[in-house]
Amino acid sequence: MDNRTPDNADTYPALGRAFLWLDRPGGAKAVRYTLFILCALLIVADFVFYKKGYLPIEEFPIFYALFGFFSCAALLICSVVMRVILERPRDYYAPTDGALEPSPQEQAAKVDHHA
Amino acid sequence: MLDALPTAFLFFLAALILPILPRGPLRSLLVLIVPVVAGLAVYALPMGNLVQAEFFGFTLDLMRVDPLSRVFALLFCIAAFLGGLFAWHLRDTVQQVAMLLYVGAAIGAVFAGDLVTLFFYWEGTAISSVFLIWARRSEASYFSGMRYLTIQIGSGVMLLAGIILHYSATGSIAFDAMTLDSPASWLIFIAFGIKAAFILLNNWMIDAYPSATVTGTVILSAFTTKLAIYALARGFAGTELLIYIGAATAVYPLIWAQLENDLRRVVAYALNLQQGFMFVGIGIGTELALNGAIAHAFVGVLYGMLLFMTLGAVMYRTGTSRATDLGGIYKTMPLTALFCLVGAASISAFPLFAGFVSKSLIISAAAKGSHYVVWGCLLLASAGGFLVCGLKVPFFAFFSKDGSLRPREAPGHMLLVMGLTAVLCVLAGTNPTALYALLPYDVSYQPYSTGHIITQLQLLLFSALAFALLLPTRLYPRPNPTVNLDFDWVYRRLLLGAIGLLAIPVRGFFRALDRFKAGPLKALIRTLYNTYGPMARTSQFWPTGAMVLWIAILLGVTLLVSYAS
Amino acid sequence: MVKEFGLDWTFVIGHLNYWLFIILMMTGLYIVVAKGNLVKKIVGLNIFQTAVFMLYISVGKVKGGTAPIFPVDMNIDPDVLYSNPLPHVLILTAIVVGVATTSLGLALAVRIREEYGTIEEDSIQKIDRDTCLQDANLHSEVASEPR
Amino acid sequence: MATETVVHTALTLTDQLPALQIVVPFVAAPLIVLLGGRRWAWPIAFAASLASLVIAALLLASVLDGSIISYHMGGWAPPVGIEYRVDAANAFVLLLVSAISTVVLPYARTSIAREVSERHHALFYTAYLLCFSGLMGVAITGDAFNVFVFLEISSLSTYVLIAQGAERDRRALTASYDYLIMGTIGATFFVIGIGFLYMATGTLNLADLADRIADKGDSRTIRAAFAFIVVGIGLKVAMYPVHRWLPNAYTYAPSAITAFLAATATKVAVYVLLRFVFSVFQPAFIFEVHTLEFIILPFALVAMFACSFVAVFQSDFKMMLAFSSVAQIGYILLGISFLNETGVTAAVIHLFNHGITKAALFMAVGAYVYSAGGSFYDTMQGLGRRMPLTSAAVVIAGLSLIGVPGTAGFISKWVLVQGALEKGWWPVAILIVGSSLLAVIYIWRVIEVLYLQPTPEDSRVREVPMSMLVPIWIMTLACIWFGLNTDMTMSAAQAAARGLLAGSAGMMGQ
Repeated sequence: MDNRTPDNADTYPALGRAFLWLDRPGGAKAVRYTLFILCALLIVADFVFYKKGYLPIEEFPIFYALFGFFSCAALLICSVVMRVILERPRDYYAPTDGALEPSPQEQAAKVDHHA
Repeated sequence: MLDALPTAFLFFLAALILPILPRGPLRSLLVLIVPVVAGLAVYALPMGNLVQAEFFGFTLDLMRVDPLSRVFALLFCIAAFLGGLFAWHLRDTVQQVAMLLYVGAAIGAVFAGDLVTLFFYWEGTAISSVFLIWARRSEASYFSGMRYLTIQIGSGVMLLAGIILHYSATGSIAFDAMTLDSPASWLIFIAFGIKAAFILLNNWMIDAYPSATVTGTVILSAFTTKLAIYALARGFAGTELLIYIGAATAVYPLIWAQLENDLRRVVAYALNLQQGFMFVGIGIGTELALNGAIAHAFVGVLYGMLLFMTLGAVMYRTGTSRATDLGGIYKTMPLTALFCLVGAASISAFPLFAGFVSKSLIISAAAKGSHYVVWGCLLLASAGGFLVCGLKVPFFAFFSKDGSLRPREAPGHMLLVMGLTAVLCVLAGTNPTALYALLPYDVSYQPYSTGHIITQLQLLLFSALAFALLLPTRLYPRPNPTVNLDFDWVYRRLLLGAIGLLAIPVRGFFRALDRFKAGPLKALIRTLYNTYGPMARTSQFWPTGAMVLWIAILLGVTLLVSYAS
Repeated sequence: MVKEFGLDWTFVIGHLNYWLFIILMMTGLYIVVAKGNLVKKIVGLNIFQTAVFMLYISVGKVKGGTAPIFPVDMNIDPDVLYSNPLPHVLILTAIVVGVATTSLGLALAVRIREEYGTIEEDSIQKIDRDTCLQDANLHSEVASEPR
Repeated sequence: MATETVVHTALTLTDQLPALQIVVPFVAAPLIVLLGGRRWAWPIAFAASLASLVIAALLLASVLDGSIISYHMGGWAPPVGIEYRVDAANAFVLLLVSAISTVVLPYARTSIAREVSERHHALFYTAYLLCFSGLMGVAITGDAFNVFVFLEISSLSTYVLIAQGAERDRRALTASYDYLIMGTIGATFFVIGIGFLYMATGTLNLADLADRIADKGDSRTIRAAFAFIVVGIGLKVAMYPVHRWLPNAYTYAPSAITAFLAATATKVAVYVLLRFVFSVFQPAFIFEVHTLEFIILPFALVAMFACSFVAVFQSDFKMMLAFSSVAQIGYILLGISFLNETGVTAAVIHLFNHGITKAALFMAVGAYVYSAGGSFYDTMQGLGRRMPLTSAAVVIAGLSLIGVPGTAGFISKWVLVQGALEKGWWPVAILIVGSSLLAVIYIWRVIEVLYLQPTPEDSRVREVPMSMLVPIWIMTLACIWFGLNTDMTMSAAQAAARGLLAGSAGMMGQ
């Protein structure tokens, strides 16, 4: 199908082209720095604004930020470890399992997905 | 006018009419119009038990309309409309009919005032929805559908057993609040739990959703689990056990969702996690919490459908939803990518998006009840959920590395319905009073306090920070094209292995049977064929003389018998 | 009367008509069973039926009775004994049925002759068997051999 | 008749209904020949059949409460005159026969147009009407000799109708000829039996006969009469060892005729058997009990299995159904041989249910013959997709033949098994279930052929016209209807069984 149209940026929809800066070198970096700045602002905000909680622990300064960061980091690391135990080849359950359907690269413009 | 007709029958009627209509837009239009009519009808319904039927001496309440059932029925009508619009391109009678029957059964179950009616519709949703999986017409989807059907029917059988016990104990089939004090209510609880995807009973969801067709997944995600939420809210509100089940359900899928490669499965895990929130809400059972659970179910349908729609559109264009195969397609599918981001923001409960206003209700209720551990679990699930669904799905589907895929933008009707759903998500998020007005209880709750917004943003953005920092390192589990063991390993492998052991004597029996088939049985059949086959004496023409002789003999014997006696 | 050879001769002689009909009946039946010719079978059938007709009529006979015809003036002498007329009436109907059967049977024999070219049952059976065999080989999954 | 309770006052048309029942089709038959037109043949036949159906329904409605209508033909009082007696048992049969005929006729019009050449049509429908009125006459008459006459009228026209199949297959002629020889011998045996009865009792009126036999009791003549009548009618019923005429006759007759005959002719014969075994002779006679137990019962069991096996191995759908008919008649005879009310109820109800089931199936066969040109399994391959409506009907009626719950066939088998258990004959009950399994096999073969085998690429088979589909589906829906709603059939069958088992008392009226 359309998987193999020549990679010409002019053929992209307007909205797609508006996002293209993401792909340019430094695009990702820009996103990341924006994130850092936002995080910093939030820490500042935490001390500026009054917040009301139901539980005492919520009173702890930047509790939510810490919780978010560390729990997610722990989660990701945990996943990496767990993968060692859980991972199996993709034909583990059945040779024709859903995970085995050919990828678009493999089937190379052979199927009409409009069916 | 429509008071006398159970709303579900509108859908069944449409399912009957649909095959008669010519293939094409007319059918799609029917699928689209029925939910609108039904929705308007439901909105106008007065409260009370509207329709009753006699069945084997039971009085069945087909239409119990109260605030709780009405909000779910409305939700299902909206979901059916969105799903129908998404499936506009569909030219598959099986899927369209199954869709109508499925929605009808779900709405019927919601309005069921007694357990018997509930059971019928309960099984109806199972049987009709499996066709949405089978309609993909691949071997994998066939087996997946079989597993789905087995589990769903199993839920139905447990429900039936529970109903029978309940009836024999109490003499009533009314479907009202129950307590977990008898085997009957336990059975019913577990039956609900299977459909609601309790922890360890959840694998059918992960297995079945991604196995369905592009449109089937969207439809499936909206009804079965939410129907179970309704049933739990009706029957087991305030059951403390549900709080802990909910907390566990919310945390359990996080790791598997991280590891999963198929993005539709990731979304399924994320939706499963959201179910946990609802269980907690129902388990706490205060009006605030129940409202929260119902509101969360409501918006859960919206963003669940939105996410599956965007991934469905991707799949429709590229044929895959696997993280390893996708990436970089935001360039040619920017609108879809945008809608996916809206969905992701909604499920992650970003302020201004749908999930925020409902999730806050539940977390606040948990905190209010001083359930420390539960509250922590929910917080963890919020953060982790954002990590998987809010970041992983859009990132790996649309951004990440730039592959060679350059699919066209999604078809017009898909864009339209995704846009519509996205707008609904944002509307619900920005205008919570309208959402709260639909809920059964009057609760004054203001999600948009400065403190709340800041804490929530902190939680989410620092999660994002962790993601951003770990992504380039080896500490981030990048998707691999592999299978990860989950609890379903128990019944797909362990149980099969155990059955295999049991099978040895059975196999011996069948081998003996085979030998018998090859030897004596074959000889028997040959003898039978020679005696009774088309060329045999019994089935050939007989000479008239022989026949007459038989008459004479029969006469002789008859005379003999009657004289001798 | 006499009892010789262990037989009650009064009974035997008294039922002489029955014995004759039974013999006739058996003859007819034997022809149907033994003859291969379709027309002869019908003749046999006729003999068989006729025997039954005669059985009926003889049943109606009253010893010493006369023909059951009333005088024209219907002046019935109570001393005159009449035979039972009902069996005659019945047999009249039965004869009609018998004629119809015979004619239909013969018509069928003519049609069979046209189609098969023979009215001998053996040949017809053989032809039918061959047709059956052809059918079986053509339409059945189990190939049949002539047995 | 000693105590005639019903006075013959035929003043209104309603009182003449029993006569009209026979007269209407009987007059219509020669009318077709007289008018001579092919165009009028079918409408006249259909109108006559429809009128009969209406009359039969009215009659059944008026006797369902257990009363008896006695009609004196020509005003001659029985026992000298011929009497028409209508009670629950034969009104039920009358309704069955006329209903089947009325449904089959529209079907016959299309089907016969293709199977019989047009110049024969007028005479064809004449023969059909004669056969129909003969069957109705057998059921309605209360005079033993009249039974014989009507039996021969229907038989003679049946031979003609079967021979019409010769245009498709010349074996129809030999089948018809064989049936003629067999049928005539059977009828003659029957007539001998009646003769013996007349000798013993001096009457021919069935009710009167019953009375006098009850008075006189056992005698050698009566025993001989019983044996001759059972064998003679047994032949018409297609009782096992003398069933050979049936498969060929059914297979080679035109489709519509097969459907009609299978549903009615043997059923009427069963009715006559019931009438004689239970009403005329005393069910208490020991020779009768022994005959039923030692002859009818074992042969019925043999029929159930032997003929089912033949059906399993057939490669022709029509022939398969014909053999299955013999097997099913085994069930009916089995019910009779139980000699209890449940058994007779089962026989009567199976008579009805099997009638509608087989009518549906044979009409469906005719549809395949019409569209695909044959009823061999290989010509029907994969036609489930080409002829979905016909094939769906085959599946449903097939399920009814097997006796799957929810279909008519289940009801009768259920009652039959109950009858067997009531007698304490549980091995018989097991055999009934066992032979149903054989039915599963032969019906499954058809379903497999229709649905699981590929349709040939070059197949141009299309669904048959509505005029054939509607009758097929009426019968098919009847199979389901009478499987779900058993009030009408059960009550009628029970009333009939009660009337029959009451022996001569049952013939007297209340």
